[in-house]
Parts: sequence; structure tokens; C-alpha cells
Amino acid sequence: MSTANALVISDLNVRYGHVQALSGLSLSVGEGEIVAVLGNNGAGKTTTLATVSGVVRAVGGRVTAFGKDITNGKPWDIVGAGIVHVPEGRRIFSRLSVHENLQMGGYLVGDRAAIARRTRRVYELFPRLGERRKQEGGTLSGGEQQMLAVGRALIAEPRLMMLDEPSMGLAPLVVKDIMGVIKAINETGTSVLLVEQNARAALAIADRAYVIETGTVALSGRAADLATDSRVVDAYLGA
Amino acid sequence: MTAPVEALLVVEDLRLAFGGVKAVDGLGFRVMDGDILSVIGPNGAGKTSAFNCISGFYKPTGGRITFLGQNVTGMRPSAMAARGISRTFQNLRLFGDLTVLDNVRAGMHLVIDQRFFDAILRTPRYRRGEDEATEKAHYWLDFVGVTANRGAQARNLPYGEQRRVEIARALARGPRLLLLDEPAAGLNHTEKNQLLGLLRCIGDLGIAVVLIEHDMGLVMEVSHRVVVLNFGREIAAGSPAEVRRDPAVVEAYLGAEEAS
Amino acid sequence: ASSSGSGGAGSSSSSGSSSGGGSGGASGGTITLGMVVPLTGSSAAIGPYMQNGAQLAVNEINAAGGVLGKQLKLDVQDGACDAKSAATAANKLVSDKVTVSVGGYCSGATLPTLPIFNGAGIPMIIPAANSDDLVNQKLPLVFLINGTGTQQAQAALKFMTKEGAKKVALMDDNTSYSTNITKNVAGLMAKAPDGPQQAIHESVTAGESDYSANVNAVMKANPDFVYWTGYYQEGGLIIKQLRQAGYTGKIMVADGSVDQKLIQIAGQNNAQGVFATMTQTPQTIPNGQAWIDKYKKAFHADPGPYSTQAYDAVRVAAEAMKNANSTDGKAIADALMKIDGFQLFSGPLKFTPEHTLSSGGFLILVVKGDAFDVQDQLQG
Amino acid sequence: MSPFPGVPTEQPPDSDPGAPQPPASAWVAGTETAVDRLRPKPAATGDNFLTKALQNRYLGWAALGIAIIAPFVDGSSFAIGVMTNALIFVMLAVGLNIVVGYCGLLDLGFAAFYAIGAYVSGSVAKLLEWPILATIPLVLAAAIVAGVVIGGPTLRLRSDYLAIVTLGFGEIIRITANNITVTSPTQMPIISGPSGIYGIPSLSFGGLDLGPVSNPLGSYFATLLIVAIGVLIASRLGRGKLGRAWRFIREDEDAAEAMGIHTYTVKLAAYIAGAMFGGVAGILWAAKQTAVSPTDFQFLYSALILMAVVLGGMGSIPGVILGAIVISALPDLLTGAGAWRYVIFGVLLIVVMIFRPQGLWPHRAVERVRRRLRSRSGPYDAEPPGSARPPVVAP
Amino acid sequence: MTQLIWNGIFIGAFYALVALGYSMVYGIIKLLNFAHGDIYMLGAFGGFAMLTAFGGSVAGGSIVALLIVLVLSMLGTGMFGVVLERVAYRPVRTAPRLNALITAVGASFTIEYGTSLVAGPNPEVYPVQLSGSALHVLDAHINIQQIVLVGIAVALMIAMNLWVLRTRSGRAMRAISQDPKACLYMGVNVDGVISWAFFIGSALAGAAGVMAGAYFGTVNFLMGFIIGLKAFTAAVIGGIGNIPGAVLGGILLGLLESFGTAWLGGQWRDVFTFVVLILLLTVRPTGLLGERVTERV
Ligand SMILES: Nc1ncnc2c1ncn2[C@@H]1O[C@H](COP(=O)(O)OP(=O)(O)OP(=O)(O)O)[C@@H](O)[C@H]1O
Ligand SMILES: Nc1ncnc2c1ncn2[C@@H]1O[C@H](COP(=O)(O)OP(=O)(O)OP(=O)(O)O)[C@@H](O)[C@H]1O
Ligand SMILES: [Mg+2]
Ligand SMILES: [Mg+2]
Repeated sequence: MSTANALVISDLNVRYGHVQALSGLSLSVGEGEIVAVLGNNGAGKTTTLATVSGVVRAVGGRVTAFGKDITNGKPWDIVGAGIVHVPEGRRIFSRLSVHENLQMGGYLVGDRAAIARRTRRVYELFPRLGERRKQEGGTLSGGEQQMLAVGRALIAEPRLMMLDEPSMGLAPLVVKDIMGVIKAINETGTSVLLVEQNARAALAIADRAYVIETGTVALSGRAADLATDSRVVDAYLGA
Repeated sequence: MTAPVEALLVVEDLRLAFGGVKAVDGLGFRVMDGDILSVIGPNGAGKTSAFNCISGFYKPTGGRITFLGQNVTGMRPSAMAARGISRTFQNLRLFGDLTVLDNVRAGMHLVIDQRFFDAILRTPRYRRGEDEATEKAHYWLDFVGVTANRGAQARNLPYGEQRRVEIARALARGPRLLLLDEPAAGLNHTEKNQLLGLLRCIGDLGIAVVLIEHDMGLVMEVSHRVVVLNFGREIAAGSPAEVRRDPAVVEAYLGAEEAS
Repeated sequence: ASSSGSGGAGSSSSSGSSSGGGSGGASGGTITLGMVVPLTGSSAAIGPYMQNGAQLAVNEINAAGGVLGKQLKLDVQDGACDAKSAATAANKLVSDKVTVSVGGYCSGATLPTLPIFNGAGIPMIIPAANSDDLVNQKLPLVFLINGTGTQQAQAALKFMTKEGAKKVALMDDNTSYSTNITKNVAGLMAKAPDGPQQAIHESVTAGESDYSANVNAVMKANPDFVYWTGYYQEGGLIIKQLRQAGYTGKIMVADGSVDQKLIQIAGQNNAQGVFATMTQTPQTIPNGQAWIDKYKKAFHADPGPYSTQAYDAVRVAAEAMKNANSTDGKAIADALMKIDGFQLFSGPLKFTPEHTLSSGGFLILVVKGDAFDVQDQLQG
Repeated sequence: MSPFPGVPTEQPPDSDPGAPQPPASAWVAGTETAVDRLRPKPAATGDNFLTKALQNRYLGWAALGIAIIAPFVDGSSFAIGVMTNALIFVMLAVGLNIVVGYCGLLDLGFAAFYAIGAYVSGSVAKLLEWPILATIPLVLAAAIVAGVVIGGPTLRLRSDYLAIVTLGFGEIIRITANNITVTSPTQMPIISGPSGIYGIPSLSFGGLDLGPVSNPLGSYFATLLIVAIGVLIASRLGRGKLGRAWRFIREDEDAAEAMGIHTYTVKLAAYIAGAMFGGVAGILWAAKQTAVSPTDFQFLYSALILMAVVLGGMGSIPGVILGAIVISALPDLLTGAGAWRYVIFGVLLIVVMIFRPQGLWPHRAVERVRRRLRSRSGPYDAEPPGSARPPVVAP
Repeated sequence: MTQLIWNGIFIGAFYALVALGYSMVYGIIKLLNFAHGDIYMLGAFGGFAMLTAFGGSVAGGSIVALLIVLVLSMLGTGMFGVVLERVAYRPVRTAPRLNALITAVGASFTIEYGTSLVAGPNPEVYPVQLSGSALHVLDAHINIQQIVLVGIAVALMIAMNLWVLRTRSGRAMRAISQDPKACLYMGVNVDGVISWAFFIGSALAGAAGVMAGAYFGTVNFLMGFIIGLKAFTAAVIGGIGNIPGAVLGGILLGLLESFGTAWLGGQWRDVFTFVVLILLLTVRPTGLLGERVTERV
């Protein structure tokens, strides 16, 4: 494992009005690593990713990506720096076709040929999308939309990919596929920060993992260790 | 071909096409009183679409839906609801700006006995109706275990609580048949367990439940019967144990791992 | 019904009234004249012309010692050519205890002010609105010193007949001022079957730029005379577009269109020879230029539509008060009825029993070069 | 046994009825849906003094008290005129609030109903020499018909398309009014095209003259009485079953439909109810002005009424009343400012919308949870209240 | 008949030009921009001010001068639109939609009466006017400058449509209209793109204003009001948010007015148009080209 860090979050504080969503959260993703983040509803997982993306403002702390301080940077600059976020709830452009949705993923990629190549690869990865390339995103089934959301992020060929609950609403087989895809992407050198409710699936592919509770890291360690930690098993995996 | 009397819902040869896409393609199944039936299948198999037909949101392009012995094919959603079909949505559809209590009162729209002038004149019937609605709303919220402030706006509730409110809202109508579309999505392990208990309780009330779900743990635990769809058609049906062993299901949906 | 300010303990006094509480607003050495004119809204351009005209008369009368030993004062409120604003403005003037109202421009906005002034015992001398509807209700204190629609229509028909018009296209902008004239012309023409006849009656929507559809409809009817009774802005456009569409017949406009801008908008070429039905203006009477110069000197602007009528309204009000030797509304109204031969721009004043001018004093102007010139005094 | 193992079915004892219930599990901490995060949030409703004061239930009576005392503070005809205008505008805004605020239907042609009310009452009262209040039943009937005619075919449209249809309807009514001339059998002009109707009788009641000029106080109080009744009805309508159904539709039409609400009928009901308020406001207007003309009902007025609703706070009766008073009285009071008046007015609108997006006096979003009406036990020990089984509407 | 059609097309081209910007702004942030017509008016006044400042010197080479003025006015109104968005609309972007509508009405008042304060309430006459000879085509009077104006409108329409459908930023605009937040995750500079949309929409309105001033010859501070409503109507007829729809809607509206006047007389014209519009919408609830929204539940 390389020593350089793709992402370092230190002592992050975020609040929504009166609600303190993150309080002193710190975590890091090494280059080439898959890091899983687990946590209850409302623990602050989504907020963490959104703050890295620059969509939510931090009131304290620092976010560093590939050695550069990106705290409260402009979202487009952050995407430009190679950090791509597959948001919670998929956020497909409902009136754009599947194909156009994928093109949007390559918004900051100047090279048309590269976009075309990567789009083809996404269609190979998710043949269902290939069949539906003309269909409007909003009319896809829940699972199809999730595939599209992941596919869209792939077009940008990010250096760091952050996924927020990518397995939500997916059939078991597809969960397996998606996890496989994430692993595969990772193997091409992309670092991954993976937020999941499906802890079992996430821990299976992750190198390390964090458990977040009420806006701060409660547990962290190697994925394999956490998968057998009794606290994690009780709360997130079940017997 | 006549349906046995006990069948609450009979779906026969249901078809729904969007342009070229055949979302539902000759689906048939039936739900008995007190049944907990799970509908599973790959993404895009047509599960939600079938629900939408049954609850009246889509007009089927073919086939027949019989509820309580009556042909209800193609009726509008409110008519379906009036006949006793309640549903929840795959993506939460709470009335976010309104209070939790109001959300549940929405479910009681058909039950509250109140006329136009009752509200204006504040008649005793109005007061009685309102009090009863509040009381029932609390009852159902207790039933599903909502612990948050019920006077608060629904959107300010945690996700899991919102899921429960949505179920309470659907129950408040006093349905004969409850359609739940992926109620466990986004819930964590503990919450899923709680949901499991809730589903059983609903079954105990004598309300038939049809459940779309991708979480096999939940499906296997709670369902009496399972119907498996692919490409808008049934590819298998039976008890959870039977379905889980069915090679077609394993291949199309579960994968070798889940089946074991 | 003249219980003005019955609940009026502590009225909200403003610009107009001074603090002393004498009856009829004639206290503290001033008599206040009220004026509701549009200062905002679609007719915002007209208000200042009228205000200045009235102010000029006030200045002159005050310089000559005022009325009944008191100075005149003008209280102008914005009616915005809108019923709600106009009613509010009228109420404001009533609260300000004005003695006479010398305003009123859009008929629609003026109608609801009539009962307010009349009920408060304040005589109205309406300078600019001309719809017959204003005097239809026969309110005792309401007087009109502008020629009425009927009178203008008569003048128009007289001139059309003179010009040998056969087929007349009537065009209005669907406001009450404008339709009042066209409807009257149409009625008169129907009664005289051997005179000019109506070929088409076309209404346009004010405030637009393109009237080619209306022009086209008019052209279809193949008229030899077009009479436009709306305002100058649309009038200019219509003249231009008529000519562009190849219309070669005669065109006449009503008093609301008599403005230099009409010629500019239509283009001098197109406007040449356009007639207008109009009351006397400074340009058409002897020593009129002197009046224009006075106006220019006082306000550094040219007089515009209804400047003269507003000027006259103030003078008539002063004259009536002087004759009545009172500021009581009823007395002023009686004095108004008795006036005979007081010289206005439009000629000697004499009210009919309907409270309108006995003679409208209309004449015909024609566009020559970049200005209107007298074509026909229509005497006899 | 509890439906959710691990969560006690018994709520914490309700010793403190009004208080928010203490979180029972860790995830109460979350306050937002995981799905839809882009929706605008109301500002945190801190329970500060002002908020509490504004939610006092006696406030309505206080407002009525102020309205009753006001003419004795300034009884000039100007002040009474401005106040009467404001009252009529309140009636309009409260009516439009049913359509826009409660039900969420964008209506840009509300002045049409105002016009119908004014024209029907004005012409009938003038022609038949009826007291103008006697035309109320006729006006209500006309408003209902108009509401059905325009709402019937178009209420299925989505918001902006509905907006243009209503705008068009408003213009159709205005232009038609502009183009019609009606004369009585005795040759008295009743409706005179662009000049509209004049000589309309003022308010009167059983021989009591309530004209704005002859009896300004009487006219004001009569208007106040009618508007107050209207406000009361509108606010009560907003609370019952129908009022809730409107709000459900505004929030999410599909979900409302799934609850068994026949959304189309309920929307039509909102439209008709709004129309009736507009119609009655028209009567008051005709009686106050004694002369109405088509220009009184231009698009601008529809826009102004809508502004009153939004500015005050959609769906909030006190807010809408405040908004109506501001929108109606502000231009009247700014008359001294000349052409600046609309510049000031425009800038004020923008500023309020930016700094107070939910309106001057927004609808209270939260509900006070009152003491339970009956003692309650776990769902499994007791039947659902009121019925042996969950009630099912017989098919 | 030919004349009726041509008249309709000609005025329709103006409506279309204004509707284009209207639809574009609507398309991206769902704002019914009631101030759009006033930007048209500002364009006309801007042109008037410049031509007056140049004085009579331009009277001779008027076409060139007009073109320069046109471009400058477009720049000016475009910038104005950007500033307006920044100051008045951006702060209410996340508020309920009606807020933005009210803000727009407020902006409209402010612009109209601000102009009236600066330039006076009187109509002004354009110092340079287009004048050309009339052609007779199939029985209709057609001016050269009419053809030029229609040509410009059509060219702008085609360019815009291509731009929105084919280019990256056009696609971004459509994406923003559906989910601005998701666009942030794609790396789209959302504020920037919205500013662009306002720039282009306002520039088009400004262009229409100058052309109207030069062709019709007169400008006044309320001239934007009616055309703003017409543009809104046109945009809706065509399917609001849809670029070719706006043009089609504009032309159709022009034709409806032309025929309505011919058949029923000018005073019933708008009744005719609106009745047809309402009938049309009951049959096609999303306008001529507006796609039907199949919303999933
Ligand atoms: N309005 C529509 N227009 C076009 N195609 C549609 C529409 N609605 C659904 N579909 C298609 O119909 C198919 C069935 O969709 P449906 O939502 O019923 O799937 P599902 O079984 O619920 O899947 P998931 O488990 O992913 O939610 C999908 O391929 C979807 O793309
Ligand atoms: N826009 C917002 N306004 C107010 N509070 C918010 C907002 N977004 C999130 N929160 C609050 O911030 C906290 C963290 O929320 P976040 O969405 O990050 O949790 P999460 O771990 O992603 O939960 P989930 O598993 O439900 O997705 C929660 O308490 C949530 O209620
Ligand atoms: Mg989350
Ligand atoms: Mg589904």
C-alpha cells in the first residue's frame, strides 16, 4: 500500500443551522485504497462526502486531497481535481437520456474520444444501460438508476471516487456486480471512499473501514478486523 | 378460471408497456386474506410497475385486476384506495412540510366523517371527527413505533422514522391490502429487524401485505409466499425455501452466494 | 348629502390644507383646488401637462390678487388612470378639504370619483375626460368643460361630409374615451343614410407596437376615410402602418392624438395632411403664442394635451367662486350654471342643462410640415 | 410484544404533554430525509418570543379590535377609503389563498372572479334596483359556474400551464366586459363597455344607508363584518378534512391520490371556494366604488393579489391578511412619492422575498401535540380506537 | 390571406425572439421571469439613447449604425440580465418557486418606473428608423426590413436550439433545470451556467427591443409589459422550456392574432387567442412541443 494519501480529513466540523452534523471528524484514504464508512442513519456519512465535494461548507477542520488543501473549495474545482462523488439517492437527470446522463459525467473532460471510449466501457459493464441508452433517466427502475449513477461517475475517470450507498435498492446479484466493479476500478488505481449500509458487502471489498457515530469516528481499523469485531457485528452485520 | 372466494386480489395476465419497453408482460398472481407475499426480482423486472398498476397509478395496457371480487382494472388511485388498497412508495413520498400527525391523518381521509359545513360551523361532528383522527393517528404512530415529536414537520425526521410514518399513514386508512415498495432500503441492520417485527404485527391485524424487497434476509424471514419476476413475468413462485432453491431464481436474481 | 368630513376629527392633513378648520377649505387665506390626474401608469405622460396647465392659471390668478381675497393652491394627487388609485386620491382631496376639483382624466378612473366629490359637496370641473357617461348620472355638482364625445362626433361627421367621404373606417383603442367618440359617429352616420357610411369599426389594443392586423382589416373594408379616436402613440403607429400598407385615403384623428409626437412617430411624410378634430388650442387662437411662451417660461417644457383644458378649469372655478362670492359647493354649482360667455380656449362658456359645454368648440386641424395647423373652423 | 423489537411500545409517560418527546434511540438525531435534500428548508423555528406571540390564538380578536378602533383614530374619508380598500383586498387574498396557499394551484387570473362578482352584483342591483347585498346568492352562483367552467377542463394541467390558462381566463373576462353594452328596457345604460357600470347602489341594509360617502363609518363596519366572516370561514375551511386534503395535494399530488383523495374534485372545490370569495369581494368593491370598469380587473390586479398571498405567507391566514393590507395600502400611502412609488414598491417586494422567503408571517409548520384524549395502551392490548378492526370502507 | 399570414409571421417573429429568452430562463431555473419584457424595453431604450447620443451624424449610414447599436444593446441588456439574476433571483433560488415569481414582478416594477424616472414617461421617437421599399409577394405587402428581421429571428432560434441540444453547456443547462445539485457533483459551475443563460436570454430580448424600436419607431417605459405577457403565452403554447417550441409558439400566437383580428375584429382578438390557447392546452396539456412528463411514482 502506498504511503501517499488520496484524501485526508482532519477535525472536520459541519453544522446545519442548529444541528451539529459533524464534530471533529477525521479520516483518511490512502492512494489506491478502498475505505469503507459505516454508521447509523444520520451519523454524518453523507455530510462527510458532501463536505469533501464542496457542496456543504465546513465551519472547521481541513480537507486535503492529493496533497492540496481543498477545504470549502468550489465543487467544480474539486471535481476537476479528480474527486468524483456518486451521491446518495442517485440524482439521475430524469429528463436526460441515459446516454446524456453519462455525458454529463464527463462534463469536465475535454477529450471527446476519451468520453466515447469510457461510455462504451460503461455499457459493457452494465449491459442494461446499453439497451436503454435512449430512455429518459427518470423512467429507469430504481436499480437501473443506481447503475447509471455509478456509470456516470466512471466517465470522469476519477482519482478518488466517493460512493454514497451504491447498493441501495439493488438486487443481490447486482450488489455483487457493483462491488466487483468498485474493486475493479480500484485496481486500475482509483482510490475509493465507500459509504454503505450493506456493511457485509462493503467490508468484503474494503481495505480499511471507519464507523461513524453522531458526527465523529467511533471505530476504525482494517476491514477484516472490523468484520469480526463484536460491536460491529451486533450493530451492523447481524448474526 | 373463477377466483376462489378467499382471494383478496387476483392479478391476471397483467401487461404494461412504455413504447417498446414491456415493463410488465403477462403477470399473474393472487393474494389471499392475511397473506404476506413478497415480490422479488432483478432490477427493472417490473415490480414497481406492477404495484403502480394495482394501486391505479398506471393504466395497464392489458390484463385484469380483481379486488374483493370486483374488477378494478384501470381505476384511478383514489378509487383503489377507497376499495381498501394502501401503498407506500419506493422513494419516500411523505408530505414533508406537514406535521407527522397530519401525514397520518392523510391516511384517514376516507375514514373521517365530515362535511363541508361541519368545518365552517365547528359542529360537534367536526370536533368528534378531529379528535378521533388525532387519537387514531397517535395510535398508528405508536403502532409503528415513531418516537419523534409528532407535531414536527415530517421532513425533519430521521430517515428510518420517516419510513415508519409512511407505513403508519398507509395503515391509518384501514386497508385490506397493503403494498410496500422496498421498505427496508436505506435501513440499517437493527432497523431492518424492527421492520420485520412490524410486518408480522401488520399480518396479525389481518391485513394482507405485498412486499417488494431486495433484502433476502427480510424476505425469507417474513413472507408466507414469494413471487419472483423477471422481464415482467413470473419465473417462480412458492414458499421462501422453495424459491431460494429454484435454479432460475438463483441464476437471474440471487447469485450462488445468497442462495446458500 | 353634503356632509363633508362627517367623522373628520383630525384629518390627515397634507400638502394641501392648512391647519385652521374653516368650512370649505377657504381658511388661512388659501383656497385649495384638488386635482386627480395620472402621474404613474400607462397615462403617466398626461398628468404633468395637466398639472402645469392648472398651475399656470393658479399662478396668474394669484398674481392678480387671488379669489375672494384668498390665494389659490393646487393639491394634485395621482389617480394613475386606475379606479382604486383615483378613488383613494379623491378621498385624499376630500380629506384635504379642497373647494373644487379641477382634475379628472381617464373616464374609467374618473367615474368612481364622481360620487365621492359630489357626495362631499365639492363641485367637479372635469377638464379632460369627455365620455358622456360622466354626465349621464346627472350629479348636481359634476361639470364637464371638455367637448363631449357626442360633440366631437358631430364635428367629425360634419367635416367628413364636407370632404365627401363615402366609406369611413372608425378606429378606437377600446377605452371609454375613444369608443365614446366612435360609437357616436357610428350612430350619427346610421341616422344619415346619404352621408358618409361606416365601412368598418376596428378596435385596437393600446400599448402594442404592431397594428398591421388591424390595418389589414381596415384595408379590406376599402375605406376612403379613416378616423382614429385614441391617443397619439398608437395613432402615430397606425398612420405609419396604414401608409406602409398602401392606404392613400384620408386620415383623421381625435383630440387625444393632437401632439407633435404623433407626427414624429408616424413620420413627417406619412402624417402630412392628417386631419384632427380638436378644441381650440393656443396655436389656433389669436395671441395663443403668448400663452405658450408663458407656459414654457414657467415649466421649461412645451404644453401638451389637456394643458389648456386644465388651465381653463382653474379659471372657470375661480370665476364661479367669484360670482358666487362663496366657497360653498352648492353656490359654486349655481354660479357655474349662470356663467355665460366666459372666454375659454374652446370659446365662450355656457353650460347646458346636462352640465356640458353648449358648444364643443371643435374645429379641424391638419398636419402641415411638423405641426398642426387650422384647416377649418367648422363655423356654420 | 412490540412491533419493533427493541423499541418500547409504551411511549414515555405523557407527564409533560406539550414537550417534544425525548429521543428513544440514537437515530432520532437525524432530522432530514435521506432522499430529498434539495428542498428548501424553513429557517429553524426557534421558539423565540416573537414566534410565540405571533401564534397566540387570541391574536385574531386583537386584530379585529384594531380594525374596529382604527376609524376612530383617523376617520378622514381618505383613511377610511384606504382601510376599506384594504379590507376588500383581504377578502380577495384570503380567497386566493385557498387556491394558491392551501392547494398549491398557481392562479394568475383571480381578478376574473372579482370582476364577475362586481359585474353581476352591479348590473343586477342597478337594473332591478335591488339592495346590493341581495345579489349575494346570484354572485355566488355565478362564481361557482365560472369556477367549474374554467377549472373543470384545466385543473389537470401542471402549474405553469395552469398559470397561463388562468391568466387567459382573466383576460377573457376583462375583454368581454369591455366589449359588452347593455341597456335597460327604459334606455338606462346598465353596462357601458369600457366605462363599465356606474351608479351602482352602495351598501345598505334594511333601509339603513351604508354608503361610503354618506355614512363612511357604516360602510366601513359593514365591509369589516362581511370580510371578518369571510376570514373566519376561510380559516376554518383550512383546518378540517377538506382543508387538509388541499394541503396534501399541494405537497404531493400522487401521494394524496394514494390516500384516497380524489385530487381532481378536491382541487375543483378549492377553485370554486376561491371563486366565491372573489365574487363576494367584487360585490364589496362595486358597492364601495359605485362605478366599476374593466380596467379595475387587469392582469396587474391578479398579480397584486397573488403578491399579497406570497408576501404574507402562503397558507397562513394572518400572514395573508397582513400581506393584503401591505399590498393594498402601501401604494395608497406612498402616493406622495410620485413615480418613485412603484420603484420603492418593487424594491420592497424583492427585499422581502430575499430576506423573508417564507413570507412576513408564515404558516406555523409545527403542531402542538395536546394531551392524549383517552388513556392509551399498547396496540396489542387495546383495539384501535373506535372500531373493532381497522376500518375498511366497504367496496 | 397571404397578407394575414405574413402579418402573423412577422409579429410572431418578435414574440418568438422574446419568448426564446423567456423559455430559456424558464427552462433552466423554472422562473417565470416577468421582468423579461422589461429587458426588451431596456434594449429599446438603450438603442434610443445611443442613437440620440450619436446624433444626426448616423442618419446616413443608418444600417451600419443600427447594427452596432444592436450589438451594443445586446451586450448591455445581457449584462443587465446577469446582474438582475445575481442581485434579485439568485438569493431566492432555493426558496419556494412563487417567491421568485414575486421577485420578478418586483423587478419589473422597479425597471419600468426606474426607466420612467430616468427617461420620463413620454414615448420617445427613434432617431433612426428602418425604411425600405415594399415588395408585393402573392398579394401581400412585405418590407425588406421585415424579411431581414424575420431572418434574424429564425437564425437566432436555430443557433440557440443547436447550442442547447448539441453543446456541453446546453446539456448542462438542461441538467441544471432538473437537478442543480447533482450538477455540482458533475463539476458544473452552476452559477456560471445560469448567468450565461440569463445573458443570452436578456441579450435576445434586448435585440428584439432595438429591432422593435427601429422598425416601429417609438419606445416607452411600459412597452415591455404586453410583449412580456405575449412571450409568456408564446412560450407556453410551444411547450415552456422548449426552444423550438418558443419559436413555434411565437409564430402561432402571431397568426392567431392576425386571424382573430380579421375574423372577429380587434376588440375580440385576445379573447379568441386565449380561447384557442385554453382549448389547445386541454388537448395537449404541455403545449405543442413540450414533452409529456411521465412522472414515476
Ligand atoms: N414511465 C416509464 N417509461 C419508460 N420505461 C419505464 C417507465 N417506468 C418503468 N419503465 C421501465 O420498466 C421496467 C420496469 O420498471 P420497474 O420500476 O417496475 O422495475 P422494478 O422491478 O421495480 O425494479 P427495481 O427493483 O430496480 O426498483 C424498467 O426497465 C423501467 O426502465
Ligand atoms: N440539509 C440539512 N439540514 C439540516 N440538517 C441536516 C441536513 N442534512 C443532514 N442533516 C443532519 O445532519 C446529520 C448527518 O446527516 P447525514 O445525512 O450526513 O447522515 P448519514 O450518515 O448519511 O445518514 P443516512 O444513513 O441516513 O444516509 C443528521 O442529523 C441529519 O439530520
Ligand atoms: Mg446518507
Ligand atoms: Mg422498483
